Amino acid sequence: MNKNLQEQVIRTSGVNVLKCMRCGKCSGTCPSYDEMEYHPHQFVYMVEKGDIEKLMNSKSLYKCLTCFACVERCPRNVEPAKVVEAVRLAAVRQQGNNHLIPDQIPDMLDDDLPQQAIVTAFRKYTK
Amino acid sequence: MQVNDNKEFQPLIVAFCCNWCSYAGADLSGTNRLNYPTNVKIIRVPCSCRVNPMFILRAFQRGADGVILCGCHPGDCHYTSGNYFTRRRMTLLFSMLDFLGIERDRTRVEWVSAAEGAKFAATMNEFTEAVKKLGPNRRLEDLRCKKQ
Amino acid sequence: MLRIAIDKIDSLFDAIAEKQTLYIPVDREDGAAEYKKYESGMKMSNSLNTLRSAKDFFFPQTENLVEFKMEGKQIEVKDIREESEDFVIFGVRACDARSFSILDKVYLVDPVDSFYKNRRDHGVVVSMACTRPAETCFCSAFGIDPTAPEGDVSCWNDGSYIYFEANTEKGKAFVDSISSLLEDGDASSLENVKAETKRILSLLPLSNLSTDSFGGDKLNEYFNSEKWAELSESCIGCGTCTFVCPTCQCYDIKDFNTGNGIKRFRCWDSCMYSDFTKMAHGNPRISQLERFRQRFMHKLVYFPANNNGEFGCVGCGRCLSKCPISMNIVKVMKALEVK
Amino acid sequence: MQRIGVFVCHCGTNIAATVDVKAVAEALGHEPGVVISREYQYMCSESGQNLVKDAIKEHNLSGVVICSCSPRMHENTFRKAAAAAGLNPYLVEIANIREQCSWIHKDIATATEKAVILGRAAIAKVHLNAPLTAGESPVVKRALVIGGGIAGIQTALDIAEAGFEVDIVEKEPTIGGKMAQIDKTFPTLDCAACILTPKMVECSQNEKIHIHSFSEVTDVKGFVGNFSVTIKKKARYVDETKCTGCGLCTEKCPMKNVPNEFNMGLDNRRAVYIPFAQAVPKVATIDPNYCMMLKTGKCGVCSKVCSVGAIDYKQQDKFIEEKYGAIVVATGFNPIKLDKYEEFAYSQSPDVVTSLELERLMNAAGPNGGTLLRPSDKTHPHTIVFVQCVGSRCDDSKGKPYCSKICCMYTAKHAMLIREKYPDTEVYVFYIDVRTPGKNFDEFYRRAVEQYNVHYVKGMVGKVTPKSDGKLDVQASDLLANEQLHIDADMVVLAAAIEPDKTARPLATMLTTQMDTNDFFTEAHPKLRPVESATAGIFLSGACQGPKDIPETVAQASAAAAKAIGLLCKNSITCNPCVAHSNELMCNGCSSCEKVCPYGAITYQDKEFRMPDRTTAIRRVASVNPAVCQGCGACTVACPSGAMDLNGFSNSQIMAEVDAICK
Amino acid sequence: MQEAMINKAKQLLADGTVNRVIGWKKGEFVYDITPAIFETAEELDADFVYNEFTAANVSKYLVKESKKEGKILAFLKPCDTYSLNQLTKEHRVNRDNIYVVGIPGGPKLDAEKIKAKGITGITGIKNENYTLKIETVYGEQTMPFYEAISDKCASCKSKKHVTYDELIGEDGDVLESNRFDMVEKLENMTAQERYDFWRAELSKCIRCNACRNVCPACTCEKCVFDNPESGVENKAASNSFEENMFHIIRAFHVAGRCTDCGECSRVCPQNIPLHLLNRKFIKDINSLYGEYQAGEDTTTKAPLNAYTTDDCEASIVHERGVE
Repeated sequence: MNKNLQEQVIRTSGVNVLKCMRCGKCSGTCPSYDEMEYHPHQFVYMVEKGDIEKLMNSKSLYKCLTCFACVERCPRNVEPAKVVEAVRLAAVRQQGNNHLIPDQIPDMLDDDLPQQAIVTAFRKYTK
Repeated sequence: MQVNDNKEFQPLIVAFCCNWCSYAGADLSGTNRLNYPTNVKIIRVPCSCRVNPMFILRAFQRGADGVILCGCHPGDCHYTSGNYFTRRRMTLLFSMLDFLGIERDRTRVEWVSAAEGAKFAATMNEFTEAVKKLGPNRRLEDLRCKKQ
Repeated sequence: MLRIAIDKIDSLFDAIAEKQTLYIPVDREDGAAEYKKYESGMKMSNSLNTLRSAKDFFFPQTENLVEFKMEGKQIEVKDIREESEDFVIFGVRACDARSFSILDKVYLVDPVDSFYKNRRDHGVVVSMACTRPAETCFCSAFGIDPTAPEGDVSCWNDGSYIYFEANTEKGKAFVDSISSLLEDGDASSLENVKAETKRILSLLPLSNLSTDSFGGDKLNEYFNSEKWAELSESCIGCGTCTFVCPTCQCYDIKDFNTGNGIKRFRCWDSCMYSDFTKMAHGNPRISQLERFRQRFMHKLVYFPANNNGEFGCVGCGRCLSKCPISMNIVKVMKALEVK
Repeated sequence: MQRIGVFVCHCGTNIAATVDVKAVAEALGHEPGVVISREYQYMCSESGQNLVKDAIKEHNLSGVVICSCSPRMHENTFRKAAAAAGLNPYLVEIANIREQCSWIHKDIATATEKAVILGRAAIAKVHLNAPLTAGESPVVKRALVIGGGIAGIQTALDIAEAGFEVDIVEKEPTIGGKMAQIDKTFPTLDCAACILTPKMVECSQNEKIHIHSFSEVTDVKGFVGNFSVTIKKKARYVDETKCTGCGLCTEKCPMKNVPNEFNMGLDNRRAVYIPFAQAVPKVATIDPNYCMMLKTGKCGVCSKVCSVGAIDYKQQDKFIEEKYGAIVVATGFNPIKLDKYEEFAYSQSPDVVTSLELERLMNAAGPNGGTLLRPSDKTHPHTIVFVQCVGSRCDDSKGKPYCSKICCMYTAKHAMLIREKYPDTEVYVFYIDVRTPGKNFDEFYRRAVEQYNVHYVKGMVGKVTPKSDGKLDVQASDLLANEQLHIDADMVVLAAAIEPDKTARPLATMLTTQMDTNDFFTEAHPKLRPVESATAGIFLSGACQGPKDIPETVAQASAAAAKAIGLLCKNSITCNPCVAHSNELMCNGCSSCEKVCPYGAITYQDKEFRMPDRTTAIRRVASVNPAVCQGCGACTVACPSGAMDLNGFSNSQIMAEVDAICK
Repeated sequence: MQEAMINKAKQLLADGTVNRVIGWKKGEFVYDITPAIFETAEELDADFVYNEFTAANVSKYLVKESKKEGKILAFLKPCDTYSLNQLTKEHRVNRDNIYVVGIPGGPKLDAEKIKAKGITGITGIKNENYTLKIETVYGEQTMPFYEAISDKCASCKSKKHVTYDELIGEDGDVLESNRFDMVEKLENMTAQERYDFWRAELSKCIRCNACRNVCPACTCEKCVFDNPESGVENKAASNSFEENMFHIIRAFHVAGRCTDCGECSRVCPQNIPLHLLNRKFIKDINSLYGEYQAGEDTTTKAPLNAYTTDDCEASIVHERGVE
């Protein structure tokens, strides 16, 4: 387990993962559940355990839509989406790891995608 | 006032707590091990309405740097109406102290129920900090009572 | 006669204050005068008299006598007396100047009050002759000449100069110490000033007030007078008259528990107060009539009975202007007077 | 000179770990008036108490200071110990060095210093303590039970059984409460009505019990042993003494579309109604919100059909005042409103119901005569999903922070009953934890799983979406299988959290009892006095004190009854001697104290006094009735002359404490 | 007016309505007037006076006088009637034993204000068309009438008699007064300025108790400051704390009971504006708990003996005005 990373994630998310009572409502409510290797409740639980690297290396990070349904419905106000976002930030901040390269972009383009989204995604996923 | 050599100013805080809510709230913050500074010393009174303005001035005279009065939330008074009288009395008293140029932050009324151990500790932490910022009580001190 | 021009008085005050503490009467914002510790730039008041008398300098309203320190179960007694510093009171009027000799008769006779004596020994009284007496003045009734005030040093003001005359050894030493700033000059103009003041004195409404019928020999007669009931009826029992009075000398001794020890102090008491001379058995004077009577009997009868006929009043008139209900010694004297 | 004994408790390591108790005892031993200062492992233990008792006798102590836990915990213990050793119990003071010192501070040096200061304050106070003797006041031999559910019924029956008069005040037209709405009870599955209704009948027949149905408490005055309570008997527009409960009016009333609250609004009743067949009292009630006669003055059918002339459209609310020695609160609970949990589609689909609604749907006396049918289309449901913890165990902003306690068991009951009656119906229960502590409870739950094959899924339902085909899409997570489920359900049953009845809060104010932040009544001690409120003479019965199932409720109801009986048995009770008193020599008779006294304990008399000037004068002076005064001290501050003072918390005592603390 | 009052008193004495009269007795000078009790027509003729200097509020004397045998005639100015009502409310006087004749009030003059102009040796004062002609041993002096008006009359709150058995002259109205101006001015100062202001004022206090002893609201059988048992007893204003303590507690004890008669400031030998402390409480009470005038009637609960459930919290002090 990586204590520093854990602390960083907890601090940037502002979430108290210890409030989780493991009801799984976040995962029950998640629209991207089937796309994800690790599900929202696992994010919370693994951050609590300090198992951050696994999460950072998982594609699940980019499957979260940040729709905040889990935040809205969590009975304990744990806010799993913020945990996901914090892990994502931790991954993004790693030096030299560009998660999006310009060459990939043309394949992603379709008519409905707003240009702003591309710019944002590019800013977010590259270092 | 306690001043340790070269250490930061440690104010003396006198807290009057009603037996039924706030004193129990203070007990609860103890039961839950919620820290607040040793600067706070509690005096138990049956009801916040037992606190005579003279007691508050007395505390300042004898060396207190801040006085806080805690009672049941309005409407929850064990004696039905005690804290309503407290509220009027203390509003007027504090207003008068303010009128005489005494620092406002040296006095406070806070409603703390028996279930609000966390609030009690938080209030005491906050109040102690506020008084610390003001420094020692000079405007309502009695030099005769200073320890030489 | 030694004198200094009035416009140079500041330099005199500065010179005195350099060596010892100097108190002069100054005007307050509300128009009343009070003694203040002199600091450069202060202007001496021209008013007739200070609101509070000058007795505070020798007999302050409160003063600590002894201290008890407590540590656990141990008690330590501390003598806190200290030698007083030298000081000068400037501009004391004739009435207040006389009041010191009255206080002396109480505090400097055996047993000597060491606290009082300590201050008295270190204080120089510089008095100032009156030029504008007020309607409330009746010092003449007690044989005081406001144009010739007592004190260690007497001063006169003719409008241009202030003239000095030392009356005591202490006074001489004081005048010597400032002689470099004084000049010798003609004092003849003072005679006119004194004469004018005396003329005014004769016009004052209380100029004909007589003390003839008072003194120690008619004690029972006055004590049992029926007039007291009517005179005291409106007295509210406050201490104003006694606290503004230059000759009232009663005090109470009290203990103040500081939490760490006891400070035993004395403070002025007033015979008008309901707990005056209260003892274990209770109070010897149980009604306001008796307490009211005590004050005036003391000044007009008991004091002269014990002090060769000297009265315990100097006619400064402070009680006349300050009594909340305007009852005062003049009204009492007039009511009791045996014609 | 005082002879004070100081006893410092270690409380095991509770105090001793952060406070140097030996140093405290040593320091306090040097205080003026202290003749003995000791420390001991557990002062509250028998040997600890003996230490105090022996010291009192041996050193002829005039005062005792115990530095220990909160006075709210053991003040009485030590007072009793002192009394046993012949010292007036009010000469004992407690310095709270546990809850207010050792438990909140970490640094031994400063905590010890503070403990010494708190000890000094207590010593300073005890120096000025006066021996107090408690007075006595008579006990009215009658009890009031507020709430007529199973808790109130059981309490009333027990008190009546002991031979005391009891009044039940019930706000609904009938007693019975929530239990009357329940179909079967866990874990025995016996019929709720079968065990409740005989008790209701017993209540109505017991001559010691007087039921004020459709009534509310509007004012409470007085104190333990002598409460004076005003009861509002709401107008039911039917003369209770005449109505025979024949029910003809309830059949003839033309207003047919009034939601039937007894059936949770799942069917309708008339404007004049009897809530259910076994109602007690079995008397009709006219609902003024729907009755045409009361609203428009036109109709009068019920009056015409009533053969005994019981209908009285002119009836008014009636207030009666009664005296009681004891009051038992049994105001019960309600399921919470579910509007905050829209993800479960409760307001969108009639097929999403609460558990209490399910009870009615399955009840033989319910809207479907006991056949479980979907509310939307009255068809037989084949898949039913139960959702646990709806609104319970939440963060404060999201719902109730506590566990509602009964849901796990009643859900197991519902699942089991459905599986038994309709084996073709699949039942899913989504749970976070299954909590079944209780006799035969876990066995019951296991039976649901093992014998009835109920699908228990560890996980929570995230979303319920009504579909166009009338089914409900239940999206949930199965945490153990680590998968997200979608279930096509016919019905969804929500285990809604329970909360105290809304009438409890204003009642608590009237009774001057405490409530916690969730509006449950606070017991005098969570462990040692669980059925008493902190206000003497007020007892707590059932779910008003916290979530409870029926056996627990009945147990507490009987316990509360026992406590009330214990009080009513006494001819008089000992009063709190810490009451106000007026120094008549200083009293101005100005009436300030009287105006702030919440109990009306202060009266005035003209008395003849010898004045300081040795005359006599008639003066108006205050006097305090010590049986009525509760010792709040409001009067002591209202009194400008300081004539009014409070025993046990006198001006001089409090100032001595201030001085000692500020020293 | 004096004439009419003497005649009224004589008539009421003669017809047995009263056996005593409380009023004012002339002194040595024009201004040193003493409250006094008159029992005969002769005494009235000889000494009874009512003029610009009869400022003293005689209602407090009625605490004692109304307990004596027979009815007493009290001449009360409008402000004095408020005091009497308040005393009646607090059962301190026996109203049945008092025959109140309401008389027109001020403005009364303050001799101190004349003397403060440097005018001394006063032997007579005449009001001619609102100019004071002052005869002195130093010659005649003049000053505008309004400059000599006593403070208590300068901010008169009411010319209405709230209780009386009979009136001489017309009754007046409650006035819009400027009495809170100075309080407001202080409120708008900084805490340091307020502190300095009050330190300068209260340090003058010689603890003569004149303010307390003259106050119609201070009628305690024994004042806490005189009672060694009270723990706050003190005979001398030994230091700044004692000065504050005495005046804060005194103001607090009369809060909601003080009718704002202004006697405290009038009698203070040190000219401390003590009435400002009382007015601060009155202003606070008015603004926080609704307009209240002590002594206006004999039944309304005093604001400190009453409450509403939605009263403001004490923290309002932190939220308003200048820090």
